This record gives sequence, C-alpha cells and structure tokens, in this order.
Amino acid sequence: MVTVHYFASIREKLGLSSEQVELPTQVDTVDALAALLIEQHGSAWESVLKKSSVLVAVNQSVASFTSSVTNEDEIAFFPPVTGG
Amino acid sequence: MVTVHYFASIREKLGLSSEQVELPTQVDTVDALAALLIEQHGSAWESVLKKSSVLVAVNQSVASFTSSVTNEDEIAFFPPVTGG
Amino acid sequence: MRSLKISIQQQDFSIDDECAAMRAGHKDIGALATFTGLVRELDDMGTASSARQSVSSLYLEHYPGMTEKNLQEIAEEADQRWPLLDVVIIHRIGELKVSEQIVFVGVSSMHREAAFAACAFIMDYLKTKAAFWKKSNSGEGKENDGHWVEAKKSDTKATEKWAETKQKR
Amino acid sequence: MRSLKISIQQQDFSIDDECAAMRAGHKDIGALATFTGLVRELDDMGTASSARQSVSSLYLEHYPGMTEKNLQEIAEEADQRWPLLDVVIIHRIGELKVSEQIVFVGVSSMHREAAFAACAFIMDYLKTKAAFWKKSNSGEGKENDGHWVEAKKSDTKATEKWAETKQKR
Repeated sequence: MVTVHYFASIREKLGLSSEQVELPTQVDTVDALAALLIEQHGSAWESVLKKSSVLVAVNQSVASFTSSVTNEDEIAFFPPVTGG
Repeated sequence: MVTVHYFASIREKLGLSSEQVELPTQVDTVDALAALLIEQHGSAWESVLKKSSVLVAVNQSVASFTSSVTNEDEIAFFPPVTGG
Repeated sequence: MRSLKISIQQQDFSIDDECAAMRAGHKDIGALATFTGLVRELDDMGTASSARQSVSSLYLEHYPGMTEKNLQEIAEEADQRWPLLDVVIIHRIGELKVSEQIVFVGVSSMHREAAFAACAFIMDYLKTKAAFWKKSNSGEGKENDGHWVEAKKSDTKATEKWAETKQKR
Repeated sequence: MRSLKISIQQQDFSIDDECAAMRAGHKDIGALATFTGLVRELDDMGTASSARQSVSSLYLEHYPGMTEKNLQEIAEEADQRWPLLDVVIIHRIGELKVSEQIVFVGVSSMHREAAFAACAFIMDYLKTKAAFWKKSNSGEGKENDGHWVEAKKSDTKATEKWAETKQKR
C-alpha cells in the first residue's frame, strides 16, 4: 500500500486529504501511479494530476513524475508552495 | 567666538572636550583654525590635528580642512566613527 | 550552527522571547537579525478600493514531517554559507487574521553580514522550498471563502539569485 | 516613510516594545526586519586565550545634535531607495557590558526585500557615517583602561557597495 497525500488547492478540489492505494506490480513510477489514480477516480483527478504545475514528493522529498514508487512509499501531490 | 569640540580618542589625548576661541579675521578656514589651536596649545594639538585620519565637522555637518569658518560656528574634531 | 530551533505551531510567538532564548548564556553574539512576516490587509494586486483584494485572514497549511525537513535543510544550507551561531525558524499554521504574525526567522552570529544574509536567505528559501500553502480569505474569515495564493515569480527569482551567488566559506 | 523614531539613550530597549509600537494600529505591514547589535566578549582580532583582546565592556560616545542628524539623513536616504513604512533606530551610549544590547534598527514595509535591504543599509551607514565612537575595555570595566576601537575597512567597503548599487525607485 502507498499512502497518497493531497494538499492545499489540490486537496480541496479532490475533497480528499489522503488515501491508501495498493500498487499493482506494473505501477512503479509516479507517472504510473497518477494514471492509476485517474483511472480509479475519474476526471477530477485527471484535471489535477495532469496540470503542469503539480508537484510531487516521494517519502517527503521532492521528486518528479519519473521517480520510482513502491508499496510502503508515501507520495504527496501539491501545488507550488506559498508559505511565509 | 567659535566653539570647538573634541571627541573620543582626540578628546582623551587633549584632555579637553570643548573650548571657545575668538577667531582673528585672517583665520577663515578649518586649516587656519587648526594652526591657531596648535599655536595656542602646542605639541599635543599638533600631533592630533595634523594626523591624516582626523575628521572635522562645521556646524554639525562633515566638512574638510579647506572649509570656511566664521565666528559663531561650531567646529568639531574627531577620529573615524565606530558606532554600532 | 550552535543551535537550531524549528517550530510549526498554531499559537503566536514573542520576538523578545525568541531573541532572549538565543542570547541566554552567550557572550559571543555580536549581531542578531530577525524577520517577522505579518498578515497584510491588502494582497499584492490590490488597492483599498477593490473589495476582492482585501484580505481578512489567511489560512496556512503544511505537510507535517516534510515541512520540518525542508526547514532543517534550509538552515543547514545557510550554515554552510555563513558562520552562524543560533537559528530560530517559527511558522504558524491555521487561521491568521490581519496584523497577526505568520513567520519568524532569527539568526545570531558574531558579525552582522552573516546574520543579515542568512536571515534573508532563509526567508527566500522558505518561500519557495518549504511545504506551506496559503489561502487568502476576503470575507468573514471562513475557510472556504477565499482563494489559494499563487506562487510568485519574484520569490523564485530571489531564490535563484542565492544559487548564483553561492560562496562557500 | 510613515514614521521615524531616532533615540540615543543610555537605558536598554526592548525589541518587542519597538516592534509592537511599529505594528500598532497598522494593517499594511507585511514584513518587519530588525537588527540588534550586542557587546561581544571577543574583539575581532582575538581568541579566547588572548587576555588583551577579551572585552569586558564598551564605552560609547556620541556628538549630541550631529549624531541625530546623521541618523535622520541615513533613514531618509533609505526611504528614497525603498518603499518603507516605519523605521526605528536606537543607539545606546555610555558603559555597556558584555552581552548587552548596543543598537537596534527596525524597518517595516509591505514586502520583505525592502525591509531587509533598508535594515542592512541603515546599519552599514550607521557604522561609517554616524558620529559614534566606541572604546573597548578589557579589564574591570573602568573607562580609561581600554583602547578606542579603530574604524574597519570592511565597514567602509560595505557602505561603498550601497553607493554603487544605488537604484532609485
């Protein structure tokens, strides 16, 4: 199971702050995970995860959509940060 | 009468923080005033006022040894500032 | 870096308390630079006459775990660049009203150049590298009444400038 | 510049009080940068093992009238360069012991770039343009036991850098 977190505007648009997903063996990158999530959830996820500005972290480190993921990982999708 | 102030290391070396001096008519620059003070006070003043690092203010504005002075002016001699 | 305090908290902070804690027991601090970020009534695009751009509160969200790690890395990067003594980074989360304090960065050093530079560096990096998100509420301060603030190009540029000027000590 | 407070005083100051006064009643402050200079135990040349360079206190002297004018001009020059709201400059005089506060500069602005830059600018100029002199006492803190601190080239250079980068807004 991977834990997927959604933050800020993405969390609000999806109405979900986190979920747990069992990764099939062929899903081994962020890209493939995003495709899986879109397949499971539909268009809201598509509009959010295909946006060029969306950022991803794997195990709390900034990553890219080509980064690999395995079950047990913690993935987060979020918009550009705006603290301070 | 001009008022002459001495600050910091200059004040300490001269053992004087200020004095009033009547300017003769031919004494119309800081340079001439310094020469007058050296003449009146002697070698302690010479060693201080001839130092290249000594700074001067006329009426509380930074000035130079070529600046003009008249009676009623306030003159100050001091070393480079070191606040903060 | 002799000490590093990172705190992400809802409650307010006292600049004096933080400065006093940084100074306590130390005789080597010559310079203490601080930055405090506050909730402004008007956002960047706005004028007072434009109701849409008047801010009544901000809502600050973060990513527990990752945000602390981001701030730790930022402080360590600053410490590699300048000779620092004590660093404090406090960032509030949740609902913050106009005039309230959002963020505090305090840096002590022997000399002012290091304290100033590191304080500005930490703020620039915090703005672009730390997992915080800010929602601007214009109305009665309800959470869902506002808009998520967009990342600013000027912040990205400020961060890039530091990358270019990197000078290891 | 909405407000300017300049104070040359013997008594200590509170960073919180100054920041609170700058913030009071204002909703437009987004950034508040402060700098506090403190008496360090070791002077610039020293190490702890060298007794001659250990500082027990500083004695600060100024030129009443001219110093205030210098600080006013420095604040006005900063205000011409950056969009500032409130500026506070406090400088203590007389005998100051190790760890005591010497100087405070606080600058508020809508944005952090202006607050940071103006605060650093004011400190650099204060160091090289304001009529203060500092004596460093190494022994029991008696006024005549120490040496007058020499002006530092690094301070002059810091000031010259601002002259080169002058950008009118």
